[in-house]
Amino acid sequence: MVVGDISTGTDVLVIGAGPGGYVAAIRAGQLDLDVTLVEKDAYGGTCLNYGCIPSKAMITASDLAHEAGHAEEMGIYADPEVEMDEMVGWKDGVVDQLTGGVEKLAKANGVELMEGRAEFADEKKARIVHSGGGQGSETVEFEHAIVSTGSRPIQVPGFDFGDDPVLDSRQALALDEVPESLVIVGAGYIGMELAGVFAKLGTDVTVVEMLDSVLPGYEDDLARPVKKKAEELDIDFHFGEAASEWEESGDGITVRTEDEEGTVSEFGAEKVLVAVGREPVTDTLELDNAGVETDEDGFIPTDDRARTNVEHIHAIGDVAGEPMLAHVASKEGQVAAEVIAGEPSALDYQAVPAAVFTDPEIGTVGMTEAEAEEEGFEPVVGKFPFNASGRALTTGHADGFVRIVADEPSGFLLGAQIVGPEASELIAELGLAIEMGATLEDVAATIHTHPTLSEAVMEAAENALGHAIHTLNR
Amino acid sequence: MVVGDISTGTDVLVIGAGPGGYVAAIRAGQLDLDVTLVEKDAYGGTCLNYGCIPSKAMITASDLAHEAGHAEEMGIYADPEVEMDEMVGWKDGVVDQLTGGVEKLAKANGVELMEGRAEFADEKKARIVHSGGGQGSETVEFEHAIVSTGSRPIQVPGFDFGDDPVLDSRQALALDEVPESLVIVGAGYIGMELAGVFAKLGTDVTVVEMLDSVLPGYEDDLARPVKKKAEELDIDFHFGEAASEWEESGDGITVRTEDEEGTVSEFGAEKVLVAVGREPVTDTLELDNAGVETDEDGFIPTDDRARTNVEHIHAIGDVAGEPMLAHVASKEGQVAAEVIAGEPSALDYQAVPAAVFTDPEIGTVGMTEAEAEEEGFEPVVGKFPFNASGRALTTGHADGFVRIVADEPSGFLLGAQIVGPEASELIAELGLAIEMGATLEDVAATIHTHPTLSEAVMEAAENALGHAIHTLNR
Amino acid sequence: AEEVSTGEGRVFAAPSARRLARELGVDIASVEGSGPSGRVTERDVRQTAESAGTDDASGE
Ligand SMILES: Cc1cc2nc3c(=O)[nH]c(=O)nc-3n(C[C@H](O)[C@H](O)[C@H](O)COP(=O)(O)OP(=O)(O)OC[C@H]3O[C@@H](n4cnc5c(N)ncnc54)[C@H](O)[C@@H]3O)c2cc1C
Ligand SMILES: Cc1cc2nc3c(=O)[nH]c(=O)nc-3n(C[C@H](O)[C@H](O)[C@H](O)COP(=O)(O)OP(=O)(O)OC[C@H]3O[C@@H](n4cnc5c(N)ncnc54)[C@H](O)[C@@H]3O)c2cc1C
Repeated sequence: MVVGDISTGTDVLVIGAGPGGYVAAIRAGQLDLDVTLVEKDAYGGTCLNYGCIPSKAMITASDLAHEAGHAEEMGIYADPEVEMDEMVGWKDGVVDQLTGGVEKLAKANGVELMEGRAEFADEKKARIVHSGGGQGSETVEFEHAIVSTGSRPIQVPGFDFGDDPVLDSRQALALDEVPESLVIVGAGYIGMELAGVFAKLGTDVTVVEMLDSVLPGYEDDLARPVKKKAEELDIDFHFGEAASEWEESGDGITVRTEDEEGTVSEFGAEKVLVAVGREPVTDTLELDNAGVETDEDGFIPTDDRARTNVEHIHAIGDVAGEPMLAHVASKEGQVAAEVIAGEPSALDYQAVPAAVFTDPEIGTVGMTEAEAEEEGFEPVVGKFPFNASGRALTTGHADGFVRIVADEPSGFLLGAQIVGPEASELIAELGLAIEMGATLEDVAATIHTHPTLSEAVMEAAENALGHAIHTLNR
Repeated sequence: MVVGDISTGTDVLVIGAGPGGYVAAIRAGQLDLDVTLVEKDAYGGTCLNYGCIPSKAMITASDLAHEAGHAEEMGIYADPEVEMDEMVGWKDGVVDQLTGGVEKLAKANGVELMEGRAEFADEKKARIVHSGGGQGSETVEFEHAIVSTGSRPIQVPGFDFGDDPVLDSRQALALDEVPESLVIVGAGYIGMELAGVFAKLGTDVTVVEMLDSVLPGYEDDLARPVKKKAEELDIDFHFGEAASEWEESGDGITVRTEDEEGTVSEFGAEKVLVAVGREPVTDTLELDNAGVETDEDGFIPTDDRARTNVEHIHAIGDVAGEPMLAHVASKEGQVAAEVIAGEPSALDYQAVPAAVFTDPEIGTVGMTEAEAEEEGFEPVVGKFPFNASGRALTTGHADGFVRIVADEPSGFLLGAQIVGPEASELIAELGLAIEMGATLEDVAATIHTHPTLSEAVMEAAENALGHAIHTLNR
Repeated sequence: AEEVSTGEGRVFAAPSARRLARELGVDIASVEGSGPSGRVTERDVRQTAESAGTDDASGE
């Protein structure tokens, strides 16, 4: 390596290799664009290294350990021992396999990979700053840039992620030992997914949430089965309380909270996990030098072609705003690459599916009944409970339901909400139905395999039409 | 009860309360027809009582017991004990809940339930013969009849299901104890599902199959991961051999087989399960008296309105021919009821999904590549391996793939084959896609939640189009 | 074709039809749908493009 400045040129410079950036780069490579992908930390970004993948791996493993110890009802008697370091090691192996795959796929599609932090020099130039002293920086001239710098956890005043007992989700997913007790600040999806993991591994979990319910933003009846199961796992909830500070006490810590009236409560624990949300990363790349604007929340506003206010600079993924989801980042990445290649692509999706991998899972897509009304539709709703599903009963997991929201006059599907087993997978069919402009009749008339959970989707559609077989029609 | 003959009348007489008959009856009730459902044994038929549901319940339970004992890789150490009678008791509880539900739903939809065996007296009249001596029979006059008498296991000469060590699938699903060793005759889906159950519970399993592979009828590459896993479970396979006889020996039995050249082999075991296929039940109901014809295989031929050669008598489900699947029976039942009610219904589905609940599962719908070619399409195929799926890796089950078959010029989906985790659920989206006349582009463009197995469906469609992100495109 | 914005609100048309509309420079919201409940098909999009006389309306 030469110390000093080297200068190269590229059609497309992609900054950040999360599920937004690496997908954009691969797609650009497939479209024969000359593309450079810069990453300052780890290929795969938050999602593969510290987020989606590690959390889902730990959910699988903790579920198995828990279920095996609680299946007396099925005549199974076991008392599983968990070696946390080995479990985390297994998770790391999964992550390595996937991030290694990303690197290989990027190269195979002709993507130039660069390690370092990119910062804009001007509208058409960026410096790549290598970490570790002594290494010089490179300058890359680009025709187009795609900003995919992602997001980071929001820090609560008084809770510094640098302090040992204060964990962000990334640190919580890399512990050597199962903590005896844990306070989790925030009952959003990340907090609730991790609350389940630790409770199932035997940790004494307390969840503190400023708002008044678990999974704020989700409809009450979707959140209810999740709260019920969490309570069965002895998770303790405190709503309407904000975490204010912590201090060491004995061989653990005390976390202090305050409610609206200023009443202070204290919770003892070994560690505290703060999961109150994520904020866009826009301070790593000198956006101003390129003239790219951000909004009051720090996100980069974009249009339906994923373009920022600067026409040849795109922004995708978490940094481009809500919903902050990996699959939205990837979709935006694909579209950005295709738009740059001159294809007639756009962000024209009708509905974004989302999943929460709690126990039970939640899957949603499109509009709720209330949203459909607001949009001027005349919604009709069909519902099917999993306790009437043969397949659900045979899996031992029959809490929850499938709900479909449609426009009554036309029959068009508008949205769906699922809470229950495999909700994250079942929502896929409904996502396709909505994108296709399918009607209730289309879904109801489609043969679904017996015995499967997907039959509940068909029956919910039939229920909306007034003729479900396995549940009573109102 | 009066001893002697009572006579009643009904619009629709449904004979047999399996997933064909009870669904037909409920649907007829919803359509305000006066309907009577006769069952000689148990509501829910083979499927709920002895087939689909019991097998899937035992698969769940044996999977859990097995997985818990084999998760050292995840840092989970357990040595589960199984109480077979409790496991079977749990399974029976699931069955009871579902069959109880069927009875309630039938009544709630105005269906008249009758216990007994129905036999035709003539084209418009049937006798209901009650079991247990002394009870008289009833005569029911009907406008329309729906024959849904189902199927029974085929008996192999020399293996009488009445003999204690010879089991049919029903008896195998109701054992008190885990047998030490078991010979299974037949590597079809029922044989292979049960081979997995017993091997996972610790039984020494030998499978004998006349043809030359597991799951005959399924493409080689779908069957291969199932065979591989079975071999890891130490299941012993013998292909090209037909079971010829058995005899007691020591405290077990010896099963003898013969290959094409007449070479005899012997296998010792505690019991032998015969699962070589099922045959239609047409000998319980004096079909001749109504003039209803059967074909050379004993099935009742029907048209696209599920009508037999006698216009006002329908036949549905297993007794009406292949594919003998519960969801086909139910669909035919719905259509029969709607046709009788004068609705413009017909069996106009484009593709029938099917699942095999082996480890890993198989899900199929519509045409294979070879079938598409035969039909005159120009098939293009897209494939995505689960070992490139983040979600699959996080579940610890990443064997298998999703394959989509489409017509290249038009892009229309024609079929799909999946082997791998949750294949039975994933196939649902592809079934809807085929029914909707979706193209590869439609499936590829639909956002799928990350991380889910359903992303593999999207990527397989992208692969067929030459631009999958997470696998190389040929 | 000129760039058409995807606009606001639900569109009842398959992704392939929506993409075709952009390719042909047709605003899909203005297309009369002939499918069930007025679903817009690829054919509807092509017809709209042709009757509007868009340059590459006959394009594949
Ligand atoms: C615990 C947890 C669980 C989650 N679970 C899910 C889930 O199940 N499903 C889901 O959809 N989402 C989930 N998410 C959210 C998901 O991780 C994000 O939506 C997704 O990672 C966003 O992708 P991105 O490409 O926009 O950004 P990121 O994945 O954050 O990647 C951005 C990358 O840019 C790099 N970078 C930043 N600045 C620079 C620079 N100047 N130069 C070079 N590189 C730079 C960063 O190092 C990083 O690697 C989860 C998040 C967490 C924390
Ligand atoms: C072990 C096993 C596993 C299976 N797994 C699956 C699976 O996962 N998925 C799937 O789709 N299929 C599965 N099947 C097949 C499925 O069970 C059948 O396709 C389904 O039951 C057919 O439904 P049916 O209504 O036609 O008949 P049946 O369910 O066989 O019901 C017929 C009913 O008619 C009654 N009957 C017969 N004659 C008379 C008479 N004269 N009067 C009154 N009543 C009468 C019988 O008692 C019976 O209750 C499985 C089968 C077995 C054995």
